[in-house]
Amino acid sequence: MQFLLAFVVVAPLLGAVAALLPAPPGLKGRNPDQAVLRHGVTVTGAVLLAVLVLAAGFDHDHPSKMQATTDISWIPALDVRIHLGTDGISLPLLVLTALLTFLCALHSYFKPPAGPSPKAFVALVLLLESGTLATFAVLDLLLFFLAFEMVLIPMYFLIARWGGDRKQPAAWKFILYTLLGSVIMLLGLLLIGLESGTFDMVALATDNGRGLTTSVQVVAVLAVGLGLAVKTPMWPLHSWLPDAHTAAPTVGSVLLAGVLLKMGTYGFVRILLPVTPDGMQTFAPYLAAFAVVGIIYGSLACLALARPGAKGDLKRLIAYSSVGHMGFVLLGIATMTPTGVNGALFANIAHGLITGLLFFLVGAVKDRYGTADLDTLAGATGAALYGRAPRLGGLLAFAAVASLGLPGLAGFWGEMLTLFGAFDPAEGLSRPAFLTYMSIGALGTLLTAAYMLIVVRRVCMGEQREQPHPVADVRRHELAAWTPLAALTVLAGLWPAVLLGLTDPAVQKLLAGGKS
Amino acid sequence: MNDVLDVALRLVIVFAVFMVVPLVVGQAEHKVMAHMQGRLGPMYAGGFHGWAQLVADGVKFAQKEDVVPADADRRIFQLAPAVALLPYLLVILAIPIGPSEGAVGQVIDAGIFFVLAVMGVGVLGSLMAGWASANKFSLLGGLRTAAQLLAYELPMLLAAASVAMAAGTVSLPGILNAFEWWWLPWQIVGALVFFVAGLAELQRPPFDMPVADSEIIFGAYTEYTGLRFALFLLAEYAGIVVLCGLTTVLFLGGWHGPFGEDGLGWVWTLLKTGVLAFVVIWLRVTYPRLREDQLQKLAWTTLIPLALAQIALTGIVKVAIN
Amino acid sequence: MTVAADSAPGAASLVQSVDWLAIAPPVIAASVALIVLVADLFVGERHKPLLGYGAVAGLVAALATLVPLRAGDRSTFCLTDGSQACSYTADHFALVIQALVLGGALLTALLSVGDTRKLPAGEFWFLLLASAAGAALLPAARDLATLVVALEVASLPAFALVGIKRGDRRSSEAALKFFLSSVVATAVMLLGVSFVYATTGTMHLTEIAARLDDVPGRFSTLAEAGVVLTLVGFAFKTAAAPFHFWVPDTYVGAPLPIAAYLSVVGKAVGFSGLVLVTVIGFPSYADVWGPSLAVLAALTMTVGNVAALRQTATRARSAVRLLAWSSVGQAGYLLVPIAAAAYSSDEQIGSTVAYALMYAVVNLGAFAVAALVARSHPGNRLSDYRGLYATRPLAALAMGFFLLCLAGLPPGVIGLFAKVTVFSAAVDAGLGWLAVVMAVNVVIALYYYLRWTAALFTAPEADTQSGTAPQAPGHRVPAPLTLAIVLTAVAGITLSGAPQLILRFAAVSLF
Amino acid sequence: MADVPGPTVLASDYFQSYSVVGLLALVGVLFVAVAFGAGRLLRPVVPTPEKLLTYECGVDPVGEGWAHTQVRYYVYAFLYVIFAVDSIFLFPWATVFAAPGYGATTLVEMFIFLGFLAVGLLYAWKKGVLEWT
Amino acid sequence: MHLAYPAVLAVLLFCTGLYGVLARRNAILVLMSVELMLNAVNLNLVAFDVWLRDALHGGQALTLFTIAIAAAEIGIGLAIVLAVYRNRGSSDIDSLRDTAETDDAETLPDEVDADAVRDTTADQATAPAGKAKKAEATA
Repeated sequence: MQFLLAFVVVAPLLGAVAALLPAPPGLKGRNPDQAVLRHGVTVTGAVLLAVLVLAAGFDHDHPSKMQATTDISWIPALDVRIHLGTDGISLPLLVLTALLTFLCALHSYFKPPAGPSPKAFVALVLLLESGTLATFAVLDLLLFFLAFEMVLIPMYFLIARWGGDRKQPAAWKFILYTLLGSVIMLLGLLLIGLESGTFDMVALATDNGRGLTTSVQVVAVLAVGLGLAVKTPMWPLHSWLPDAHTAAPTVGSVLLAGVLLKMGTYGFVRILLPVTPDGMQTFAPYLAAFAVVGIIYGSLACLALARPGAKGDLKRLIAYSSVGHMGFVLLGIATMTPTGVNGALFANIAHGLITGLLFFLVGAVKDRYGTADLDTLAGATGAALYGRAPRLGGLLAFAAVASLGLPGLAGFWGEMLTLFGAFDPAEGLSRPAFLTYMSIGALGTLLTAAYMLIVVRRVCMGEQREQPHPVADVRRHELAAWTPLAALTVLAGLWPAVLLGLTDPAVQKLLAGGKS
Repeated sequence: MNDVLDVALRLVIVFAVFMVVPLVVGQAEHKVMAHMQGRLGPMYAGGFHGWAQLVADGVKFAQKEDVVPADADRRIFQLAPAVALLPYLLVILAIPIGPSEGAVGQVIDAGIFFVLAVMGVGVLGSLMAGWASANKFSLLGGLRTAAQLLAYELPMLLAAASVAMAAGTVSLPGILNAFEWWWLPWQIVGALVFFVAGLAELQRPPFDMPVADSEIIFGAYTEYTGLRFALFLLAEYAGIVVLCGLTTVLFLGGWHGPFGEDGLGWVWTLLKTGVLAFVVIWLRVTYPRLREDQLQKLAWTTLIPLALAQIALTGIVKVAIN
Repeated sequence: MTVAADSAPGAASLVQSVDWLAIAPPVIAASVALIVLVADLFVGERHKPLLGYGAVAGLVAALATLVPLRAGDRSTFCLTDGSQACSYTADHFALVIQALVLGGALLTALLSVGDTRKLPAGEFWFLLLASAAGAALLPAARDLATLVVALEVASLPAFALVGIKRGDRRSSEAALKFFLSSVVATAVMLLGVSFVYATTGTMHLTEIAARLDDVPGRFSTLAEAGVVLTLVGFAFKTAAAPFHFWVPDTYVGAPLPIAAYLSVVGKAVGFSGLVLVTVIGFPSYADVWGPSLAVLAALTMTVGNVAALRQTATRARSAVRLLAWSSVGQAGYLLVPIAAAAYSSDEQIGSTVAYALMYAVVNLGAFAVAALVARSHPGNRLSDYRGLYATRPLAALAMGFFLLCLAGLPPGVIGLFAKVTVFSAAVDAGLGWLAVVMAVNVVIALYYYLRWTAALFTAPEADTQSGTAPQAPGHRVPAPLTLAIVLTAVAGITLSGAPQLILRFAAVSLF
Repeated sequence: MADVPGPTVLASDYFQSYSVVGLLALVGVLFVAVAFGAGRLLRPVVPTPEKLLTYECGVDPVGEGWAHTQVRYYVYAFLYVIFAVDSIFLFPWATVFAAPGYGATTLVEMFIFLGFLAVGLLYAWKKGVLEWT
Repeated sequence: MHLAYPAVLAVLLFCTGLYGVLARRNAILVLMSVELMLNAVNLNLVAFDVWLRDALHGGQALTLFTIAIAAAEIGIGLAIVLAVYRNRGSSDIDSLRDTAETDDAETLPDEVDADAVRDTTADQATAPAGKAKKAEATA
């Protein structure tokens, strides 16, 4: 088991290096590009397989226990240990990451990215995967930071080299924002580690903040939280996200929204909640406030973009919707109750699946129409996807309603539980405030529904006009890439216990200070 | 009160020596050269063999017009002779001529340092003169003087260091107190180096390239007339005295002699100094002038290695006998 | 000091016994320097390259002697009067810095081996080795006189090295600027030293530390002035703002390998001197130098990084200038743990050492690639690096790696963790504000490092505004240069995998 | 400070001998001043433009007096400064090296030092600096 | 003799030297000023050495080293000044602008007229540079 987890983290890294080397004689393929893209699929596939085996071998009876742990001393000087492990909180994220990356690799195999050298592309995607998986698997604060940073460079290059319009500024904005955040986070992590004498997350979680004075906790939460909030992204630190999404290639957008954003919220749950409960308590109301502002802001921004004549970019719109969705996740975390945190984790996964799917779809639309601009697409009456590419249109509509939180689909449970959590926040938090937040959040769901339906109406419906060239419907490889996401969305919507059963014990344990 | 008198007396004596002995050397040079060249030299001034010739010269110089060229750097031009002369006066203060406390102007504990350092200042006078004259020949001469000083200062220093090693002190009376007769053969190389280097520093023939009249008129002193010129000349002879005195003290045992050291030590000193001064004059008459490159080569490739060898020898012997 | 007093009482104890092994590293470097100098006189023009290899061998030998010393418990030239003060101590701090400077000199030598045809070979190698010998002596020096002498032995040849390109206007100009600012710094530092000596009556750092504790009241101002002036002198040498102005001009004018040498070894010299005087010599004045160094650090990193940010890519020599400014910025980071040591303990110094080691490896690597690029693009513009990946993929990857290490981002793990140790030193010492300033600076620095990295991988543009002919295929790269790049890259990657190799210095007291 | 010297007064005998030197220097300066003063009274002052002209063997001077001179002189100056300054290290050593407690080691140390000087000289020689061309 | 005399003299010397370093434009004069500063230090060291009655004579020993260092510095410094002079016919340190930071984007400084480079604004100049620029502007 432990080797499996280590393999999951290391394999993409080795794969990335291997991608840069010339292909061995047996694996040359039709041409070098094809060979390297196939290599990407192979490696991510193997990683996915390994993660699935890991999930299968996971002791579902004790999801709160760290499993598949590896604990090796790496840098004694800094007390950095290669401490890997997974529990109910991280396992779903690992699966999600491996799945999305595999799907991205598959997508790229059939539709090579527009831009230079697929070799570098594959290497970067693999590096990204390694960093993300490591973020979810490590149990050492500094290692967490390392993994957190590791995704920056590949993402930067994915945006800056394979992106669309205005890719350079967007890439810069992305990296400078997140880096500034993460450096400040590092200071917070160091403060925690130096004050408590260990960087081990398990030990720190067990300690539950007893070794840290309240003032240290407050400072640490402020610093660490800032870094995580930039990544999440929390309003008002979100402004890099729309640009990055708009500029990024499809694969980049999928991974960014589906996986990278989760690293921020995961950090909140994994580090701040258990390690610095007092500090978190202090900031929870503010966090929640920012979260609901984010929800409303994201929705309003989307509404503005969806309006006819606003020249709204679909990718941008989905990016803003992510701000709203992540607002729910943050609200859930801010409640500091098992219900809320479970909801947050659920919403996390759901958002990964649905937004991933949405970006794939929008990417496909953009490929077919050459633009993702809503006005251009829809024209006066609408893009009429239902008519011209019914399966594509159908999937888009499905993803949109999943995103707006239709009961029975994945998006529903997360928002539901979050609002429940806000209805009855943890002891010590102001209930009236959270009730207010809850009602605002509920209003947010309505707004979400509004803009999503507008989008569906404008893109999928409308009058079918003659076009110079026909629009292809969903292709086989696209279907292969999207089906798992759609299926999982339905599964999680219909059978939330699959996830909640994993997360709940772990969350209970976290909030209880390591005692379960 | 006694101290003040004592000091005043010493100063007066030193000053007197400084005024008289160089004149004696100069007069001796006139006569010795003349006889060596088969002529008589000055015969009239003062009567007996022209003994007052240099005094007469002095009077003549004092009456001459003092010309400062229009282009010259006035202040420096006028100061240069004094700068060239005064260091020798100060050196004489430190040279012991007898064994007792009273036979030296002033005991200075870092004597070798003091004399070598102060003697080095003298060249500044030549350099100032060469620079301030605004004359090509003067400048060239001044620079040659400087180059010569630079080249020969090092062997001089090294040779002096050898004596300091042998005696284990840098004080001049201290060195003399430690002197043994066998130092003579032991330090002979150093003595030669010191003496030759000293000659070169004084720009005495055969090392008088910087003031070679056939090449650059009179080098740095070309533009000088009258009293200032006389001071330069005086400086040259004072230099001879100082050099001979120092060589005597450092290498020839100063007031040590086969007999009568206690009472007549000063005689020995003066005698040795006199002999050396004679050698200086003798060399002027016998040797042809060295070319500028030969000058430099002699210093760097002969004297310095010799001096280094002498130091090695001194060190080894000294450690061996301990 | 070996110059003993003539008033000292007799007895056989007067001669200090010399532990030759302990002083071997600087002595070997100096001896080889001398040998090279003499050999240069007798070696024919055809065999001049041998001198370079001789120098390399000498540096390797000097490095090798560090191995038997690794216990770090030797000292020599000790006072014979019963006090424990020694002038030369080969403790861990000294050994690590010696390894750094000798290694740095070795890499510089490798960079120059193929390049000295235009330079006077004998002089070049002599000066390099002599400077390295001084640099190796300095970290082991434990009295002010030795410190000053070592500092000068390291600096003086460096002036000549900067100006060694005959007939090159920039080279001599750079040398003059470097020289003037440096000698003024020396004079100021010496004045400080004389004041410190006046108030303590000793030159030995440990004795100074003991005696500064109870300086009589009427001398305390003098002692403070001495401490401050000494630090000002070292601040010049370390190029801390506001004493940094000579750095970019000097680096730009100097031959490229020498710029690399200055940025690594020169810095190491300044910093080890600073560490020695502050931590060993003036611990009782920590309340004076602690805050001032903290402010200097903040100022230095900000000035360096902001100026580096302002470099335009198409300017002539902008690449070297950027590296120069970035080295000023990095100097700011290096100062942080020293300032932190004032607030907590000596162990913080380890962070500076670890960071300096990382910086040395990575920065030399970057300069090595710069030297490689300069072979075909003498203008040394940042824009020359556009599309390097297309022509020299491995060099581009190495450069990218070095730059990311400097920026402190994965995959430059070692750069990241070196920064982490510096941060942790600051946080540990309660210098939160400094840590935040540094954090902001890290982000600023990231921008220009990453911009450069990004340029490496973008497609080359068709224009050649410099007018230089496009690079001929099969342009031969001299083996030593390749070796230098490979060595630094391998070192960097190894350290990234096992940062403990250098970070262990951060956790222990080196003295 | 282990032992603070009481009054801030420097060793006085150390300066006494030099004060005599200073006095003598004063005497010398007086002498020169008097000589020049007396000379002014004795000598004639009849300047003419021709007389004040720079002397170049009777021909009217050509160009400027301060001509550029060779770098060679500078090289010598350089050599001198280096060697002379280095050789002052000899003197403190010379006074003690034979004292009991020092002996051969000290001698060897100084030979090493002299070896450096010799190498420097050798270098200058081989480089042709000492050839006056 | 009172310690104050040499100490004050040394400080005066040092300040004179410092002033020279900051105010002089000729490199040779700057060099000489540096020498003044070093010798002020020497004076200090020797005076303190005597006053402290240091048995080890640390001050005197350091003085010897300082003298040697000063000599070496002067040697190298003159060589560098000479090289500068030979390369550009002037030893005015304010006119050393070849390596300075200019905003001049496209040209190599040695390809254009030196004055053109000099006129461009340069923020990283050494202190007296501003004065030089003014002088040139008025000239």
